[in-house]
Amino acid sequence: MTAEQIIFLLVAFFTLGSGFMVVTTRNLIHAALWLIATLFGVAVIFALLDAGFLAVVQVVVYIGAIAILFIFAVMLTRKDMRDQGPQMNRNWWFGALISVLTFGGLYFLLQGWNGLSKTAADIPSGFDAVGELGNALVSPNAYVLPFEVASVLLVAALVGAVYVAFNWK
Amino acid sequence: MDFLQDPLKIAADWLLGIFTGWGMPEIAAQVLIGFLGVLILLSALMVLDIFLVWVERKVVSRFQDRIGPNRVGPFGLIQPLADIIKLLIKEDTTPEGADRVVYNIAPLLSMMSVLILWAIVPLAPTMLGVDLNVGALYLIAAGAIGTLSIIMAGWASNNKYALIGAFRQVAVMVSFEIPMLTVLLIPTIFAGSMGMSAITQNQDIWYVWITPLGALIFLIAAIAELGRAPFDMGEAESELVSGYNIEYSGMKFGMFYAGELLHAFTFGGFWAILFFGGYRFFGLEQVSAFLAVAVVVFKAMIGYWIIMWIKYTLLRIRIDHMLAFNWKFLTPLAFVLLMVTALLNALLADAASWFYISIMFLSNVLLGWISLEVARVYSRRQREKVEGPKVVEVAHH
Amino acid sequence: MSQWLYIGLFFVVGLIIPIGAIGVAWILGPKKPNPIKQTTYECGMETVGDSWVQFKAQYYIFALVFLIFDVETVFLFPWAVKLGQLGLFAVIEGIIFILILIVGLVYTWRKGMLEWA
Amino acid sequence: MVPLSWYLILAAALFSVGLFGALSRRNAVAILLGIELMLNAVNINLAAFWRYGNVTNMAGQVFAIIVFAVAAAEVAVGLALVISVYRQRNTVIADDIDMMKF
Repeated sequence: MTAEQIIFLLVAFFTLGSGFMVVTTRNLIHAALWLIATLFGVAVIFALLDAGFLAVVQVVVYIGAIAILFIFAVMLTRKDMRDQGPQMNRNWWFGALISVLTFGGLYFLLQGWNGLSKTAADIPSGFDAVGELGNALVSPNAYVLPFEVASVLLVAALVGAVYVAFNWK
Repeated sequence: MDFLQDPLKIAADWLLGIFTGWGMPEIAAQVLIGFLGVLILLSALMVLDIFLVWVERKVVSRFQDRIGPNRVGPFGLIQPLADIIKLLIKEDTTPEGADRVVYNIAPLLSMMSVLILWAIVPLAPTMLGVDLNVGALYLIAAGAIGTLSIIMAGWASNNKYALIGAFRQVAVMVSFEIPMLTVLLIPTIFAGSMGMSAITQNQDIWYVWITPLGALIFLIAAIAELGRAPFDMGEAESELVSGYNIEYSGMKFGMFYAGELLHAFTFGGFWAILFFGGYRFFGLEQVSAFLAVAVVVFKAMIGYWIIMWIKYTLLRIRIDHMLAFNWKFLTPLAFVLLMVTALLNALLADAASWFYISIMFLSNVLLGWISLEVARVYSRRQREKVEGPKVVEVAHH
Repeated sequence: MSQWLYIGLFFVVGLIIPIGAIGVAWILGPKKPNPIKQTTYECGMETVGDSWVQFKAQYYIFALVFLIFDVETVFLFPWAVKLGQLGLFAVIEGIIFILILIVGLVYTWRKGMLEWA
Repeated sequence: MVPLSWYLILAAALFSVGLFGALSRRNAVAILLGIELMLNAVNINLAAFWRYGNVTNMAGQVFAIIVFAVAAAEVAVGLALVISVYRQRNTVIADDIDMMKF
């Protein structure tokens, strides 16, 4: 077993463990903090995959913005709900069953696929992933449309969220 | 002269020889050397941090026409050591009802978020931790961890002041992150890379000459990110006592305090790297790596001094004004600046360099002037809307 | 990969240093807790009620606006890296992108969401 | 070298954990937390396929970035809905939110 594999396993167990805490912790703020731990684990996974840009964006966007928004939302909706009472709904066993089945099904599918033991080729030296990403995002015969549409999507989300949540006037 | 040029590599090779001589596998030796290097760098920073306490106290007392610490040691230089001994032997209390785990993790994250920034600081052409090609975003990512530590501290302390302070601080920090991100794009455009090393190498002409407005916006956003006056609403001591760190005592408080000082110094350094050429100073960096380090530390010190100067000169701004200033003035201005810079940069790609620089400089000055005029007209109209007696707002000291 | 190993080392050492400092303080410092010492600090006043203050919705709005702008600005970084080699067309694309963003900001402003209600 | 299967199994497991959270939690905010986990699992897959496929083809990373944008939009609107419901009904329990029923 190589050092990289050991690092991967440690990070994977950390990520999964904190992911499990996210869905089982009673205290919602703790759940949000565990979510941050999970997201950080995923960022390390991105770094292991040589996707440096994704790793940093994961921290900036998820930990810096989405998690903060979650914590604020929990605080905003918590006035009379002190995280008491059951945190799981009546059919939680059903959800557990479905998720176990999903994992089993995915695992089964992966077993039958022959590309699984593939190992990664080395990144060509001088390959600038961020620059390539920039090329791909603005090149008309690549992803310029998704790039602009993402901007529209986000503005639509902003307008919608502001309208839905805070339409006092 | 080799040692003067690249001391790190020579030291590392020397250590590698020793370690492998002991029968250590080469990979492990490399990791150990890296670990030692990081440990030495960060320990040196902590020592510098102790010195910064003295600098800060001395400078503020000169601003306020006092002498400052002068009893312990020459010029009071030993004073911060005495402070540290005090912090070390103080009792560390935890308030009842605190969320112990989160409460104890918060100061660690606060300090860590500052220390990890030094991974990407180019100290000399041959001396830098990691030449990360996503450096500019890494800067923001470390800031995100700092934001997180503040909200954790405020929430876990089980104290109203701490919670209010944390909310305010986080609202300000995240808001000013947008103009900061936007102006970070400008050196990225010029250098064609997000790496701090590439940005430094590309500054044959300091970027402050081609984007003075960007440098100014970065400084303002950095001060807000630091939570320093005039943007220190989060710890407004006249109403919130101390803000998010109110319940912390002893060394845990020391971590927040030292983190804040080192953070200010670090942002002074990043200001120098992004806009003032980093370690470059008339070819001095070519002579020796040690001179380059001296240059970058000197520039960072000047940046730190400017941040202090602003802190001890201006009054605290009310939180609604602060956020309005960001969202209604600084953010649109940063976006317009980014668009103008990108456009001019493309249009003048083939122009002579003196022409390019002067057009860039003039466009920045013009944009700054126009935005100030627009803000003046807008605020005059807003003021006319408010009828009745003139409202005088009193800022707290 | 090895780059990220060094970043990881910075994270580890960045944690070890404050843990060490706090640990030394924990060993050296006295430990004599009593109930008065551990009460919530409010400048000597006794705490009234719960520390759970009503959260002002305004903070949430700023966080929301921040989230959208954060993601959009991050999108622009790959664009900025390649801008020098891409020519005018790419610049126009980026400017359209930013203009769409500004529309969102103007909407929020017009709705009065940026006021401290 | 880590084989591709490890990443895919990790992603599948994370997806299942998120699915469990989304299906079983009562609190609407917690349901959104579960959905975030699922989106992250997808991103691991995208990044892994980028790395183990043809590296010069940036499709994997581009899609991962689009997923970031979608996640941000989802959180913004989702939490806005939760807050809106909370303002009207004073609850964030998903079972009690039944305004769409006649």
